[in-house]
Amino acid sequence: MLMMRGLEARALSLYKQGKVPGSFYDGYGQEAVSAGAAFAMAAEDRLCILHRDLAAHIVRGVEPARILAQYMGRASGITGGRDGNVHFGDRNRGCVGMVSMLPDMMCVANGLALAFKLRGQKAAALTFCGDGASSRGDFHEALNWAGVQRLGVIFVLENNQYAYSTPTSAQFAVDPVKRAETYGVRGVSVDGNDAEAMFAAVHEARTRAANGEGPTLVEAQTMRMHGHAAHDDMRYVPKELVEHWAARDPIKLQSKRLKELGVDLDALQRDVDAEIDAASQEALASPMPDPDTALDGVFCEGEATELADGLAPWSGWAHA
Amino acid sequence: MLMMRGLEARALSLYKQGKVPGSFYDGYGQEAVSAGAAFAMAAEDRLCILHRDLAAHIVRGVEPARILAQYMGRASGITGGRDGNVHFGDRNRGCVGMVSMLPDMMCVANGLALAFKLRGQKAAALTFCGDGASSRGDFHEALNWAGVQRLGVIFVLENNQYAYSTPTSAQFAVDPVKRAETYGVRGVSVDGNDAEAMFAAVHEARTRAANGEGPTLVEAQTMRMHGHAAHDDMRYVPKELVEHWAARDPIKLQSKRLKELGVDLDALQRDVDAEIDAASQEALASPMPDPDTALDGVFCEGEATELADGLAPWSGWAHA
Amino acid sequence: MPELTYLQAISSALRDELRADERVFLLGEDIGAFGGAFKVTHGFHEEFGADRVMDTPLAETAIIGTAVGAAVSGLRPVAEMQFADFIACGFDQLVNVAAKMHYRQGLAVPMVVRLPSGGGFSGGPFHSQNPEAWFMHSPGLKVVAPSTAEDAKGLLHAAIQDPNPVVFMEHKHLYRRVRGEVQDGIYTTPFKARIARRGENLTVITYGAMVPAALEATAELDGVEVLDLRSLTPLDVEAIVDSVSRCSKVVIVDEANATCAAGAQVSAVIAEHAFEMLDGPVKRIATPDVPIPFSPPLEAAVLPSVTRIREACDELLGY
Amino acid sequence: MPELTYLQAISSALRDELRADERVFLLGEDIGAFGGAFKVTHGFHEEFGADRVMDTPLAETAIIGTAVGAAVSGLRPVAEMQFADFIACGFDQLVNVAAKMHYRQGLAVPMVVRLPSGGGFSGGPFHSQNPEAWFMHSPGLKVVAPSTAEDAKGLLHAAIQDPNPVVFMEHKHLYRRVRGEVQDGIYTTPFKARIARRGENLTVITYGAMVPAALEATAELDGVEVLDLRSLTPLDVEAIVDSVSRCSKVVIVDEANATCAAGAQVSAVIAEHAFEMLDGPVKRIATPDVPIPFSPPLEAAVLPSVTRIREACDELLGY
Ligand SMILES: Cc1ncc(C[n+]2csc(CCOP(=O)(O)OP(=O)(O)O)c2C)c(N)n1
Ligand SMILES: Cc1ncc(C[n+]2csc(CCOP(=O)(O)OP(=O)(O)O)c2C)c(N)n1
Ligand SMILES: [Mg+2]
Ligand SMILES: [Mg+2]
Repeated sequence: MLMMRGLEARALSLYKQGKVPGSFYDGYGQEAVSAGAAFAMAAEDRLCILHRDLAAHIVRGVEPARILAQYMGRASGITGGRDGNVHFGDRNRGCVGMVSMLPDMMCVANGLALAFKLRGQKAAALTFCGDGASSRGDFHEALNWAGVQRLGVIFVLENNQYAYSTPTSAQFAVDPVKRAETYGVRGVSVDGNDAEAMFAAVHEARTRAANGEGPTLVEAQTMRMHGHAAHDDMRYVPKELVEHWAARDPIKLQSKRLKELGVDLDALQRDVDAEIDAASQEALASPMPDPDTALDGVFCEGEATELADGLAPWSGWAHA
Repeated sequence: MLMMRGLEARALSLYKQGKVPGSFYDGYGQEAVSAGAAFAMAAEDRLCILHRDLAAHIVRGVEPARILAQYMGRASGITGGRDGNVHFGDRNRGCVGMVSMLPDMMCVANGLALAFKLRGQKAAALTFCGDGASSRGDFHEALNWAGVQRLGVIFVLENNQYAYSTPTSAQFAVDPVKRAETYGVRGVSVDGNDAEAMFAAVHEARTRAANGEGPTLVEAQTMRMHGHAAHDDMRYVPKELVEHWAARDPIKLQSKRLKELGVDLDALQRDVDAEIDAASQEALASPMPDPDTALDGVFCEGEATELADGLAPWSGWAHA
Repeated sequence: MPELTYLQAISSALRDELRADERVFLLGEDIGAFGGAFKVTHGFHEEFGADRVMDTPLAETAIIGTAVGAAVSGLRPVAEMQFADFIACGFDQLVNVAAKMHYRQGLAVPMVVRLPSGGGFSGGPFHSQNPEAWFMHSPGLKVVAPSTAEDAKGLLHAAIQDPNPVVFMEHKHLYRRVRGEVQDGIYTTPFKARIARRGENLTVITYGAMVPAALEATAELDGVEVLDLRSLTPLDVEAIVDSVSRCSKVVIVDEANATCAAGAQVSAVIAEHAFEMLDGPVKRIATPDVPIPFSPPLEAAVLPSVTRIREACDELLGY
Repeated sequence: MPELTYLQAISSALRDELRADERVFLLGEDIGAFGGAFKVTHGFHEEFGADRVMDTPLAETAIIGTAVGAAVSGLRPVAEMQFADFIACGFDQLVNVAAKMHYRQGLAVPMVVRLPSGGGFSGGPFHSQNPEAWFMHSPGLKVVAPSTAEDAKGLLHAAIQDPNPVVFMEHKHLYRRVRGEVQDGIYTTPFKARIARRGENLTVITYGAMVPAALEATAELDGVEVLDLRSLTPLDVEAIVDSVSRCSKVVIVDEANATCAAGAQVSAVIAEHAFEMLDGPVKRIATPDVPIPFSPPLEAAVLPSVTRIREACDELLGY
């Protein structure tokens, strides 16, 4: 979480220096959702990670330098500059890069889970969906299919109160987590700012998924604490709402716990900062992609290589 | 209902004589659904009618001769031969012709209801959706939108146990009517073979819709008693299921009631048969469309004329 | 006459229509109080209220389908996709429901779908597309693509007043870069091509963001005509043939991916109907068949550039 | 060699792949016990079971999206749309998720989408479309369209073995009308054009159902070549230019709606790359830009007919 917050802060400052092209999205204040969820997944699991979920990439083992290079459109970024900042997934870490169209990846995640099922593998797929994206048909088709075929898939509904400027009250009349059971999907709602609660909920869902007990929709209740993207000052969000959630910052919450366990947080922060500094230097030293390669790779020419397993070095399943 | 059954039987025999091009779909055994529902709608209401719902067209006042001509691709059919058998709606009767893609018309029906709302008109829109089509994203987007904007729309979920060869068990894990309330939509389930129950449920839904009390999903439990289309012998349907529902034929059911009320059913049947004979002759006498007109009307050239009201001569709202 | 940007011209057309015709209403994601992702509807919410500048759920299929229902009811919906790319999510409702309705059922569907399109600012594969050819290949849709502020307003008025579904391609890269004098009040621009610059030695046929690029590329060349198509469906075949007949040499420029693009259709029209007037091959400049990459050097390598247009013209002039 | 119908050839390819490669599985509506709307998978359910011949919910978006997920996991999904027309409902997943994945992420998506397409049997506006041009205009998809039983099998094998998403256009009207000798077992047909009949006075360039129509139309004409494209993406530009160079006159035939169709692209390629070889305008025959009407006299009036092809050839031969 610290790494996510630090990396995004760094990326934002690079953005302000004009070093990150396009626009810039972050998950400030929501770090616990993706960190907690990804921690609960094993190396052999598969993930489709969205735009507020950078921590999941980090947990999978994607190197910070490659993430910053990705933001800056450098050759050493995960997509080599082909796709924009958060639109990536490291296929060598079991991740499928998201598309902009939300929440298309829910259907893809079903396919990942279906592959496990058809091969008799005990593993699971995880993806995310925003409160806004829950209004789209793909949400429904994916949940219905997962329910009827009892796929080992976990959908994290990241309810951060807003979809761009649209509050949930204009998005749905009833919280979509309520829909889960009407698809034959287990539905649970957790505090998305509590990393351990997220971990526990997804860990349980993952156990069930891998054991053939079907899909789960985990609602993570949280708040988008920054604007939709860097250009958005989110003046449409009531101040009290921001204050309410600011007091519930996920990193503060987790820091308190760790302190009680005797963890040296200052040292941790120093380590993270040092890693980010190094990553930043490495990324800045990476060249821009060669324009002569712009047309390469529209088609796969050789053998199709499938997704590889993640590193998931801190996974709750690492020793399972 | 008698008229629907008679017309479809006639159309099927015309099909077997090679007079109906393409394929042939009917709603045999489901007549009460569309008859009951359409009776509950007022002339100023709007409908998008599907492929098992011929009775709704009849209730709106579409002439039997034009329906048979439609099946045969004649110039005097509702679409003048441009579209196939059940893909029609008489815009002069407040109906929008369905597209093949199911259940796209649910979104269109929302638009019809939205127009009423924006204009402050007390009226409602009605459309249908099959058990199979409920799996598509349009179902979800339409229900969610109707719920959040509290549109005056009624969706009849025509659960006839099959989608082509696919039984509901392969379509969903939980009956979709259960989803209604998770969208903020009222959900009710009725015996779709009971015309009066259908009427009552839709009548109530229509009252609420017109009064700004929001949308309703009415599940009509019924059975598709014929194959998906004329070519399908539906050998995939267990015999007992067919027998069970055959005993619950909606026309038999209603006939019994009418008999008790002293209605002369034989006379009614004779009237209907005579009307169908006349309609059939008229339709057969209608010419095929002129090939020179094949390219006309891709675009509207003059003023756009909007939907007109239906006749709805027997509507429960005729004297309301 | 006031000078407006391309974006302001679009806003102005929407505002004037909302004021003049109570049947007109707008719907889309974040277009209400927020004023839209590009601020096209900035301030509209205050003037016209939430019913006529309607924030919708994040649901492109429903946006198009709802607009169809409202349109056949006699309203005049103008739907916005936040980016043109997202129309893929409402594709079926547009090409199957809206487009075919009048031919099939004799029922007019007077609606407009606004598609902020095009690349040039590191939008990446999902915020840079030019999908107009999909809609040119979908009978029943009209497709227009203004290149100037004046036409942006005039074509949008015409689109809203048209009794058919019109896909309105507004190029994001022109929003604030292009400005010009724009007539006050409501006026309509016909769905016909316009000669952006007259010439007699070669004609560059193009539309949208490639019009300023073509004008720039050929500014110093001798007698190069630039034909701005403005409307892609209907396509102004007469103007194309006329221009080719006078100039005998043609370069077609398209920002969209090359295969089966608008430019391919223009080329086919010329090869069939103006073959005898041709004094050289029909050259095409377009984005190759590749998703639009994000990183600036890659994006610059694939989008048609002023230089590439210029080189093609030079080459053909020397033919 | 056994004689198979076009439909049997498709079945045979699917069966052979399912037997040879355990990664291959099929998914679609009613393809399991029922054997599919056109009976392409008749008997498969018994041999391969419900997991490998998978009945899906009625959900085209999910069918494509699920196939993508399975493909990147190392499986080889072959998805069926019940009719090609319904691909509009899964359009976004196909053009945005499947098509762009390899370019964006270096992740291959080896999947096939089978699209039973085309008109000629009163299918009406929603069961008769030829949507291949939409996919030719979507970078990252391959598009093939066989016209013979032999190619139907060979191209389908090649499509399933290809590491990319391939749109397989199978023309419904050929299903049982076309038959021919088909090699036993697995063989692949390259994504290249084939000369269906050699000639030197004029070439008819076409694909799919229009190949037999073109052969019939020109059977009695002197020296008319018929080039069967077979693959639309990649398009065999070399074969096109070669054929045009040898014949100097071209008629392009397309069953799809004319504007921005495959035929427009072929014409544009010729106008750019074979202009000097041309001895007359590049003629196009296609369905005009109209939804396909249901009633037989209307449908016959819009689809390209043997007579129309013949007349165009006659006219051009006399040019
Ligand atoms: C299909 C689609 N339509 C529109 C957009 C443009 N868009 C990008 S993010 C966003 C809001 C998403 O809200 P939500 O799903 O709640 O996710 P959040 O950003 O709040 O995490 C919108 C409208 C999109 N990405 N995809
Ligand atoms: C989007 C879409 N996909 C596929 C089809 C082909 N199709 C026509 S009817 C049908 C079954 C529909 O089942 P259901 O919705 O239950 O309606 P029913 O026919 O049983 O009334 C199918 C698959 C279609 N019409 N639309
Ligand atoms: Mg949100
Ligand atoms: Mg059904």
